[in-house]
Amino acid sequence: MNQRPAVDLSGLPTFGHGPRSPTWWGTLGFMALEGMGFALAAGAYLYLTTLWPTWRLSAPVPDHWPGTIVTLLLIVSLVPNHFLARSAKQCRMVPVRAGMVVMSLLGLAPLAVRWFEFPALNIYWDTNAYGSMLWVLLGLHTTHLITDVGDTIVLTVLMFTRHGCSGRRFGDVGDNAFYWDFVVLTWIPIYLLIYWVPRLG
Amino acid sequence: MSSADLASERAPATERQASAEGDLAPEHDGPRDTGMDDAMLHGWLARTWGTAPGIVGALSSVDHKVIARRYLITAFVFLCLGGLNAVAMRIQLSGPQRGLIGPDLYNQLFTMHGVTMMFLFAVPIVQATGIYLVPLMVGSRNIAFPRLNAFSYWVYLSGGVFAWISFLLNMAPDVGWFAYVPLSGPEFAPGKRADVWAQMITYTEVSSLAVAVATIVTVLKQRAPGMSLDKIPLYVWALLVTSFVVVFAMPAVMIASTFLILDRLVGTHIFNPAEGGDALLFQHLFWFFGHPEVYIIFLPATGMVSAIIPVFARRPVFGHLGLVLSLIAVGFLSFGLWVHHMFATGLPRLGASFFTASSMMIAIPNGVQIFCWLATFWDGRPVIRTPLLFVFGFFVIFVIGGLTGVMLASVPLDLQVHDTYFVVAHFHYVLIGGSVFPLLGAAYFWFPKISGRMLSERLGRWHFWLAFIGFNAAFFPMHLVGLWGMPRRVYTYPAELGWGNINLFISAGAILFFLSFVLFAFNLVHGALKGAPAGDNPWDAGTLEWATSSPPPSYNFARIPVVTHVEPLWAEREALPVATGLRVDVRELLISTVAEAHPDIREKSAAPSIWPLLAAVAVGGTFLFSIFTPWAIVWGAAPVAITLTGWFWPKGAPEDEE
Amino acid sequence: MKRLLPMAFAAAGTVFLQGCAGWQSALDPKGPAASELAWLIWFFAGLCAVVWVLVMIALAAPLMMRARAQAQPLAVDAGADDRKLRVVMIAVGLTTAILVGLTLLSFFADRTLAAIGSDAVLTVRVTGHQWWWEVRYEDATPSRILTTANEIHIPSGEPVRLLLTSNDVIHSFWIPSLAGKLDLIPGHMNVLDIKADKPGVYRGQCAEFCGAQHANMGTFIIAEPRAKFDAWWNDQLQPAAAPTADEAKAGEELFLRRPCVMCHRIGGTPAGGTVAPDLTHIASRQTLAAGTLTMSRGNLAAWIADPQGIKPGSNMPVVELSGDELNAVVAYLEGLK
Amino acid sequence: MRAVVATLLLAILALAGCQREERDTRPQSARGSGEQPTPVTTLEPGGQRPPGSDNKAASFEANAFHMSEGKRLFGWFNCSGCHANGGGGMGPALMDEKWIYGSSMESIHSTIRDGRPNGMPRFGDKIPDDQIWELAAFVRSLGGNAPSSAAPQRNDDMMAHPSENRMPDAATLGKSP
Repeated sequence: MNQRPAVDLSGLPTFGHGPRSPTWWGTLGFMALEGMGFALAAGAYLYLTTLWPTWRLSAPVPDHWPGTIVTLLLIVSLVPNHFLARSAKQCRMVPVRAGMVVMSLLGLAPLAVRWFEFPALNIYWDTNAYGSMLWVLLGLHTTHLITDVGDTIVLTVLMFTRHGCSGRRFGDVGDNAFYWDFVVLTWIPIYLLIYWVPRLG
Repeated sequence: MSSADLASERAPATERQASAEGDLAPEHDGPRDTGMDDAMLHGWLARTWGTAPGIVGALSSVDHKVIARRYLITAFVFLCLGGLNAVAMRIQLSGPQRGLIGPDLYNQLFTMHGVTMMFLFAVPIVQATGIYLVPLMVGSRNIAFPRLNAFSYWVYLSGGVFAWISFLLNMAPDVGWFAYVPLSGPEFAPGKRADVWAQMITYTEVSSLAVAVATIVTVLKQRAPGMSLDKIPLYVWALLVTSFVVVFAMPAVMIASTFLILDRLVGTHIFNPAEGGDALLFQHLFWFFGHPEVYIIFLPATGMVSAIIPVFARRPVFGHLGLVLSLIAVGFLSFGLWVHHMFATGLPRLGASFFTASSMMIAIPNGVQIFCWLATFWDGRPVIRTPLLFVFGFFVIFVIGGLTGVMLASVPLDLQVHDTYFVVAHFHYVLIGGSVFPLLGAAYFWFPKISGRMLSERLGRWHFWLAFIGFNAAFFPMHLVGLWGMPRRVYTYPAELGWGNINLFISAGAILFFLSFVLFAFNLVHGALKGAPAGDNPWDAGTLEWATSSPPPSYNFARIPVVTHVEPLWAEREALPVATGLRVDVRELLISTVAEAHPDIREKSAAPSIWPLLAAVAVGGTFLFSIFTPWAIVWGAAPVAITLTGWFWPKGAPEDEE
Repeated sequence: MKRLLPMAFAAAGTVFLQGCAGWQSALDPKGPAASELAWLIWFFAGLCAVVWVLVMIALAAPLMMRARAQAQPLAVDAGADDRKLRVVMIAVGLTTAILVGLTLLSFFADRTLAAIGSDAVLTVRVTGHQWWWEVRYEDATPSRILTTANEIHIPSGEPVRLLLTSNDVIHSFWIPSLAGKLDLIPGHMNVLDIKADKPGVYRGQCAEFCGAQHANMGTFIIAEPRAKFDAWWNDQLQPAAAPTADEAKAGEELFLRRPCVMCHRIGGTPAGGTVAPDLTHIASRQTLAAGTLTMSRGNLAAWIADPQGIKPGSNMPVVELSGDELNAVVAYLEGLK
Repeated sequence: MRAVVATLLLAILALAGCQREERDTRPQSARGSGEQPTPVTTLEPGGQRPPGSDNKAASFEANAFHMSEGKRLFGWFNCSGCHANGGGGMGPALMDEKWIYGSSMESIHSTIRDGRPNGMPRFGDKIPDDQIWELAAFVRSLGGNAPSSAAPQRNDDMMAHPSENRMPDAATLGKSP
């Protein structure tokens, strides 16, 4: 059918940061559904705790130190992550490259400590339901940790190539930082469920 | 709305300054569509957006219409397979003590019927319709995250093929589509049958979650200029709400199936009451997904009804706002009534009564929808064409299903009919009446847009009456036989209970209903080959998908339309206002603001790529082997990581670079 | 073609009558709970039918109109829409009222049902197995505790409390003509109170899919006058009658020497298996294999000779017996009244 | 591409699938039903019986359904009374790598059917032949001699030992003689 020009878009920019960019919304969407997964797993855990007079079912208490160290590392990592997000928004290449390297390392560090968390649970997944849930929760978060660290490393390499200096990339860096906040945030309740709820019963 | 406030001034300003101070590659530029004549514009856009020829080109396509067509065809094939399952079961049940099919096969049959219809037909086909129509209806050039969209199809396909190959190998799940533990658990389900169920779920949920996210972002960020929230077509609203329900419901079943496979494969005790687990936990998780699932299937259908009625009632739908609000209300409430599937498990009385109330409550927004549609008709005699016939069928059947649903919501009453053929009748009235009939109407309504040809009206009417009569003959008597005490999921029944004649009658109806789909398939083929040319807008409908040619070009719209009314084509009969200024040499589409749909960004849409297919193969293989050993996850991580990196790594196409 | 529809309902109607008389029908109540529920079903169904007819009238009305829908779709008469809005508002209001009413109705019905078993005189523990029902009559004096299978005798006119659990998968206990169903869940204990107004035999079957033989997991409630019931209990407490005829003697000897003894119990003999139905008084039951076959010499023989043909996948194995051996075993079991 | 993947998938599943998933509950007297005369002495060199029932053994030893049936019967017939969940007690342990009479289906079958010296009773009359084969298949899986994709999984009760499908594979550990 006939058309009449009504709006001119030629002046619009070719990329945007944060809520202006679809990728940010996509990341949010995946956070929503993964967060739902975390919530349901935690819900299942709490459901089982209510069924038994003494949760932990006569298993030894988990050793919380490795977990606590991971928690601290993650919280610390939020600071450089924030700066990284800001310099990405301003499309500054040097601080972004530096920040990405730092974040890759700060991602690997908790992952290394995470290795010692599993034995520190003091129970195996096949001993009883309590052990199963601990391993499930820890495993669930570990997969997120691994995927995001992998993503960060790939992106870091990318930022050092010629593909780096484009608005899209800076947008990706911003979204990656955004997702890292999510990974840290989801860990806090899981940390409490794994290491401190068993100490109540 | 004037064009002045549409061209937003502020956004670019800040952005230019940002990019000025940042270390950015110099802005590339290319030819724009401004002032370009139509032929030249078509040449450019076709070259830019087209799907490359050849098998690799086809496999790399990221065109939402191409992907959607594949989805639709695949889902229709699965519908026929699931239907054949049903026919086989009905033949076995057509008389007491029939020996045609033994329990082992029968249990696989009804499980595959449920699994196929729910996970391989119903959800994929409503999402596929959305993949095709939503970008057109919001006036965009492609769906958001087109590669994710392609990936979702390949994962869905591999999941379905996986399930059906297992069926051919006599290792299909035989524990029901709900796969309750302990029956599906490690002790009572030897072999890999239950694992096939669990992993098939994971495949299909991954794909529908991906589609849901893509749909949400398309609706929120890629709407044509001026399509503010109050001007979004109801069908798009329905898909938006559905996608949100998917995002929050599907994880529940993924968690459930993962717990199950962990129990079976590595010996966790999540569902083992002897070691601190609990069997009911599975039911809670499953139905927390399972009930919203019904609305995931039903809400898009209401969107189709809302799209078809105005066209044949020749007026905008009555109570647009009310319909939107009730869509949202249904979306929310659907999470509050999963327990009414578990009344017979002996839950505390008070809790059960609460879920009675909430289950009753959801009938109110659904009632609002029904009343608004009815009111839309009251201006005059509507134009009766096949799509509208199916909508009428929807009213007749779905209202019965909804009312029997009210019966099931009552705890005591449910205890008599739960897990009987009454329930079978109820949810077939809801799902077939509430979803399949609108889908068939939608098929007749949008087939001209998709294929460029009309479906035969005469065959259409025959199809409708055959389906309508067959359906009611097959499913209405089930209410009765259920009340006479016939439970679900039985492969046979004793003669002395006197269920023989009525079951014979039901089977006859079921076969009639199946034949109606054979007729439909013929009509589709016939229409695609010999149908009368449709033209752009055969029904004189009002929404944007009818503004472009049938079938739409790869780039959907030569120029992005500007929306001034909820039924833009009715409001702008002489000339459609359009936006200009997009580049034509790269895949550039318009990103607009969430609420007001102000033009905001000219963003590049991803170019075709084979990597989504490779990633799907890697992911699918990982899922497949993870039913044999947990280590598959570890081995599989490598190919998955490689393919995903290949997917995201820029290959020098301007879409990646600029 | 449209003529088919009336036919459908006619046909449905004819079988309907036959259905109502069925001995496993929710519409043929034989106890207070089921009567309450049958009334509830009819009430809901009637109300729903009325609502449905109203909606259909509202749907059909525009089809009868003479005025065609206008060609210019945006020329909508605002005044008419205001009137419609009022109608829709009223309809929504009515819907809400009806739903609130129904909610309260079902809530109070629930209370009535709960009250039935308040003064239960007898407690029976029903344990679900794949694919049969273990029935244990609880009693203060251990010697009077009675274990049987698949058929539950109760005194008519008196409320009985059933304790439901399972030791394999989830089953569901359902006697439509007496009460609604309730699940038997491993690790959980559910309580179902039933009461039969008149003496009679009421059939039910498992209502939760439980595997290969879910279809053949029947059970019976046999309501008898108090005296008859007590007599039955006392009989059941007796050990099995020792066989007299030679064939039966041979049968007993075979039973104890061959696989039967591995799973089944027969009171008063060394046979003490507890993983399969107790056969001490099997001949006094009305059916075999959880309501699959009526009790008769022929069916006993058929069941022992080819259990996997009659209930494929059930846990009763095929035991290779010669014809004479089979007859002997059947003769012995027949004597276990 | 897709076709290749599909066929590949089909091939893999076909190999693993069919035999593992078969579920026939009727006795298969057609195939050599292991009807051998009861030996004069229950002592046997190496515990190897003359073949003849191997195709029957084959149809049981890698079949998931039969093995889980065997597991059920192992409990029902109270084998644990002496073999305590395979851990051993009055009778020898079944989970270790020591097989007094060999780990073949045939020898385990004949052990159950005919009994062995020092206390293993003969169940030939008391257990139908097919169920003896099922028990034999399960007992092998206790020692990790069954494919883990078919071996029984954990039961819904107190965990005595890791389930049979998670036993270290005997072949790799050189368990079987």
